[in-house]
Amino acid sequence: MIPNSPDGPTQLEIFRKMALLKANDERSRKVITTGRLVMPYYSYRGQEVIPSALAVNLKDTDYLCTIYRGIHDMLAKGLPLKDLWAEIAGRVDGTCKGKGGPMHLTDVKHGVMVTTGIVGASMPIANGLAWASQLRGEDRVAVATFGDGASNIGAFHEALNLAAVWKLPTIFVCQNNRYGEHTAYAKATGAKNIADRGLAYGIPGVRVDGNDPVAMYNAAREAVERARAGEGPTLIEAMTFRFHGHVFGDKGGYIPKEELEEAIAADPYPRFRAKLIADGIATEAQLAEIESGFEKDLDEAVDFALASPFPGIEELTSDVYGAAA
Amino acid sequence: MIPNSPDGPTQLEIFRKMALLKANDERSRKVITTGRLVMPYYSYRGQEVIPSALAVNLKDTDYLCTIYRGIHDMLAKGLPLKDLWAEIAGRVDGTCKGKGGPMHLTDVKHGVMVTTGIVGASMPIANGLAWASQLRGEDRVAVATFGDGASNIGAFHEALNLAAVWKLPTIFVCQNNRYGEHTAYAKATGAKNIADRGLAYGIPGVRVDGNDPVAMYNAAREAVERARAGEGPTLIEAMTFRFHGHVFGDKGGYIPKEELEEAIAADPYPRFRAKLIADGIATEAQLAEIESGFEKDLDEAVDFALASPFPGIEELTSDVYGAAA
Amino acid sequence: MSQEQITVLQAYSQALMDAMTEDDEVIVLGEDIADPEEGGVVGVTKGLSSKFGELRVRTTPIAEEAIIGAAVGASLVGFKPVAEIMLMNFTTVAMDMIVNHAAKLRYMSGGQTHCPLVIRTMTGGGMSTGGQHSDYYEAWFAHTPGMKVVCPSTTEDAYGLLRSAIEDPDPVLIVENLPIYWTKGPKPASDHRVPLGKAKVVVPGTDVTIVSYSRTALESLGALQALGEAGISAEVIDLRTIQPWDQETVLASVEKTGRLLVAHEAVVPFGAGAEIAAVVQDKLFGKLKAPVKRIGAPFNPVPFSKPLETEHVINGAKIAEAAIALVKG
Amino acid sequence: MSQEQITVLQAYSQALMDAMTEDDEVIVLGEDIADPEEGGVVGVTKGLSSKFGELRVRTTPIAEEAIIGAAVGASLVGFKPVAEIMLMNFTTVAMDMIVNHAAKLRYMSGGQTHCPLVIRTMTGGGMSTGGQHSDYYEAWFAHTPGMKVVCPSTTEDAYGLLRSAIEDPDPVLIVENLPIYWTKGPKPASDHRVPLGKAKVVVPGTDVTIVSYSRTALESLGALQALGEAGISAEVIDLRTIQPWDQETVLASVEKTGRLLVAHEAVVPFGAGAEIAAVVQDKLFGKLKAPVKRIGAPFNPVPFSKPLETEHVINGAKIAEAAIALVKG
Ligand SMILES: Cc1ncc(C[n+]2csc(CCOP(=O)(O)OP(=O)(O)O)c2C)c(N)n1
Ligand SMILES: Cc1ncc(C[n+]2csc(CCOP(=O)(O)OP(=O)(O)O)c2C)c(N)n1
Ligand SMILES: [Mg+2]
Ligand SMILES: [Mg+2]
Repeated sequence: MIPNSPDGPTQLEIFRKMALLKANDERSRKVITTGRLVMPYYSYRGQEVIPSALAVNLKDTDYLCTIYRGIHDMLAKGLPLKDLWAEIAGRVDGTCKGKGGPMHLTDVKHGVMVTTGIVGASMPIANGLAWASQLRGEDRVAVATFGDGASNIGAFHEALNLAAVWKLPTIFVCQNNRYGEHTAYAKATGAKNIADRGLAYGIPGVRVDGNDPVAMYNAAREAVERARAGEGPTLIEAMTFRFHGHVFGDKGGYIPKEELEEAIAADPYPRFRAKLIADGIATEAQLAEIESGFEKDLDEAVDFALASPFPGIEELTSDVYGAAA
Repeated sequence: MIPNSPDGPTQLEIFRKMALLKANDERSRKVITTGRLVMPYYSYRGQEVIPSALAVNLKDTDYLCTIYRGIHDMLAKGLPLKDLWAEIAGRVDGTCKGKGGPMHLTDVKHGVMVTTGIVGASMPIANGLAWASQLRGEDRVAVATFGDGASNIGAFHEALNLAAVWKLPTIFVCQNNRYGEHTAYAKATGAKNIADRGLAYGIPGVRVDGNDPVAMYNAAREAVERARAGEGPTLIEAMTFRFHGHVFGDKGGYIPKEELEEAIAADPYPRFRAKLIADGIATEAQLAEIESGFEKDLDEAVDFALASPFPGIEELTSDVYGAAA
Repeated sequence: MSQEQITVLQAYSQALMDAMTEDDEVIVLGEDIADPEEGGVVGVTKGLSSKFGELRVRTTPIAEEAIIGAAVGASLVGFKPVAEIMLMNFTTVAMDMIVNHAAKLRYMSGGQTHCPLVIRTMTGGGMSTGGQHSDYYEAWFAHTPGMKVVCPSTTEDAYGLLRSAIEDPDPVLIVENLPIYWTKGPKPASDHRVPLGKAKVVVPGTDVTIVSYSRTALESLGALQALGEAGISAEVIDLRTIQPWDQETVLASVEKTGRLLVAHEAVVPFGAGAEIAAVVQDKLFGKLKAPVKRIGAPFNPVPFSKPLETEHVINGAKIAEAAIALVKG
Repeated sequence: MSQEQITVLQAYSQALMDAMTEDDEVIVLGEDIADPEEGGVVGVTKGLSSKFGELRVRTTPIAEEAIIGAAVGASLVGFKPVAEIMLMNFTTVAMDMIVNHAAKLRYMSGGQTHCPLVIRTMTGGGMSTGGQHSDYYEAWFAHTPGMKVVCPSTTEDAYGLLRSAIEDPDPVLIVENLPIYWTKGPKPASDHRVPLGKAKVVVPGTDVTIVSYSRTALESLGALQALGEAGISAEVIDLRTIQPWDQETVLASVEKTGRLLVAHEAVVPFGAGAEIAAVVQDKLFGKLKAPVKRIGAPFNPVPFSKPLETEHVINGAKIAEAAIALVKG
């Protein structure tokens, strides 16, 4: 772990991303609740710190493979709000012309290469992107995000082992929110900590408070530097919690009341917001302005999305195959 | 590790199994070389200690799931020579009426439940047998044997994790012969030792000299006792070597000459044989008699097999489905 | 059979409850299936673990190979595991255990062992879940010797086929359509069974035979009004079992009507409809008034965008249109 | 094309060697494929890593999901990976990466990305390898939108199809038959290509069309003498590509002969032959002199015992018998 913490501007940038992510999640649930959009939605509220503190260590040219619960990862990586909203609304102005939807967003411009709905699948594919970087002698890294439950599926094991023996610049970011759908961590996972699994591949396994922007920043930075330096992959287990159940509509009845209350009481967003003010990194007014700015952007993005046309019927059968060389 | 070593009779029993296995392997290669039988054959010569020292801790009622390189495992578990030879000769008197062959032997009477040709597949199935034992409140254990290369495939990970969280009486015996087909251990495996992977599931991971009958016996005994006592699974990494390449015909050109010579010089069979005599556990004459006895048994088994008829053509389409209840 | 109404979902639940009550060797496993996990993501297994305990009704990690492997192992020694693979697309991470093991162990062991297990899985388009959550792969498993495949569409078939599948000595894949879980029908009695391999003539007719299954069987009924208005009398057959499928019933019907339309939700090319068409054109050569026609999804992945998904998924209107074209030529 | 003779195995090797020489973005991965591991278990990739280095020609752990995943990822950014899955039965542990990802990413991304990768796999009966090492699953992949599937049978097709597959912008599964690796044929020139989706009329004929592929295409030729003696003129078509398959060539032939026999090594029910039969009976309704017939393996796993395996695997004699029955019957 690198001791020195991120400087003020970096912390502010992390907060800016967190604010964007939080505002987007709240808007998403509102839009669904009010019936303006119908889609399966996997809220990431409570997990904003992880991709925010990670993304400030990444470039547009770095690769991201994420999952159905990954809109926070993509926004932090740079996916524009309008492209996002048009896509999740199934409109032609979406990144995937509406054909991918919320579980399958791709935005090559910002390195969002794959979003998968299959547990574990983000990892083996990220390795291929990392191999490409190695082949081209670039310093690009490939980030695979996934959940705690995903660390128990075969793809996790095969991918981490391959990354280790190939010394790939892949960063495996496990967002441990303590539940896989309705199943609690301990009921599904033999390891005391997922980070312990690094040893099984001879790679660093780092367990970090994923709700602490400074700790997460440092863990991410070290992993990214190792990867860029050709020192191989890192497994990061970032501890966090999802506030709104697995998928929109899930009441989370399987979560002990106290556990949920504690987690929400420890919401990293207001904590970090207060810290920035206390540390004199930003004023209440500045932060409020950032937040209201995103509300405006979201108003525009949602309107833009709902005003965008649906793809024409010819899109149903296009993009299945390319034109043979 | 249990300090006290197996008593004389037990050591002699281990030797008896080793002698049977070694004689059977040599006969198998001879029969193929002389063209009396055609089959894919995966020699286990050099690995005899592992199943022999394991099997003396098992009962017929314990379950075994093994692999294409598993005839040593089956013989040690009790599979009769005639049933084996008739099967690998594809004859109707074989355990599977000749329909399974050398890669797919089953012998329910002696607990040989599954032999698979798919790397990794022995492990998830062994868990089901262990679960059955749990459900019936029995003290039966299920043993899954597999190779070092198999420890890198998804099924290994999923099976060990499930066994851990379900506290199953499954014993995972990795026969680490340093190569997976033509690929050396380090080129395929991120872990320094496969035993280290036990930590990834919160279960004991034991690394043992699989060519030392006493060490292997103690490791197996402890794992079996834990399993019978309901204390859950154990991962055993038994270090060994295969003397004759991956499959019959493989000249092993990818194995450094010195490595092979060293391994063969350290052949556990003559070493253990000498030890038994030195320790006064048996005389040269007794051991020679055991060995010649198996040669006779093998003469009979091979003749029996080759005299047994091939299955009738009606067997081609039978055993696909059972008679609906 | 009582006339109390239940949903298809409740029919599956009831079948599991009754089977476990009657036979201690019926066990259930899958992701989130026990009651501490709310009895499954849609609740089919709700109540089972509370009644039978978490040793017999066991929530698993997200590890489909481990799930099917455990089912295979337990089935080898007499248990009757019912394994849930949440969605059919996720069978892709368990294919080895299903195809190389569950389906083959009876044969490879020369009959010494066999796998009386059931794999329950769910799928079906129209829920805006995008490209990886609603595919139909029944043709893959029907192409696999040793497997049986059933696709219920009603409460009675859901109950009767699942009970028969659990009692069957071989591995049975039961494909449950998600969108119709909440449709209602009569509550079957606990002795109700539907034999595997038997199709059902749902509506008799004379001009054209429509063979379908799963939700598509209901869509075929939805086509009847339009067909009636077009003066066409259609015989609707719910195939129910895809492997082994009921050639006798289908051939008898097509021999009578002289025309066959096979409709399913899967993509048409190399789909289950191809096998049915291939057999019918052979057995009834010279007796057909028109070629066997097939209708299903176009040959592309499932799109997210609503209008595209709606166009992608087969429905009654498309079936009616195809049947009219087939009869009117 | 030079008349130097090489084996089918050498044709695949040469295709990889030439493709890697001409295009730096062609990369190869799989188990044991690099030269320290002897260039693959049968040696198809021998020499590649020595020439192009172990970063471009990379031996992998035994982890097929990781193999295809790495191929998918590298293909997304312009590389043309050729991944080897040693045997077709082992595709069962990589189905998710192939079906849910390689085949769908172009579509789900709205065309932003695509997967120009090749999966080489080997299979084929007759080698006494038992129930898990010689199955044909081409029908599964042909049923998967986004996938292409090819099955070469000669040195020229092995070379030409593999080169075309590598140059193709989409995922192509190339099924290599193991028993015919050592058969010989002309050595193709480095500019030789065989377009995907084009069948080949190997022998013209008038009484019956025999459509087959992979080793079975050679067995069909083996049937010609018996057919000739029976006074039957057979037109033999090597389909070569299963997805997309060449309807034009097949339909033109069957329109001429009036009879079609589809032969493949896979089990018949729900096999690729069903699709061909279904299309032909539709497009040529009323023009057929006999029903479309299919021949292949019986519906059981592959047995080990030699006489059973021999009976299980399709051969020229069985094809001749079926074709004679079709014409005379
Ligand atoms: C192979 C596979 N099995 C099951 C599922 C169904 N599923 C979707 S999300 C999920 C839970 C994943 O939990 P975790 O990995 O912890 O990620 P989280 O949702 O908590 O972010 C499951 C079981 C799936 N998508 N893919
Ligand atoms: C899923 C799968 N991939 C590849 C193979 C081909 N294969 C058969 S044995 C083998 C090597 C296995 O090595 P290891 O696990 O160390 O066992 P060993 O043969 O050394 O005893 C491979 C790659 C297979 N049978 N199954
Ligand atoms: Mg989670
Ligand atoms: Mg090995």
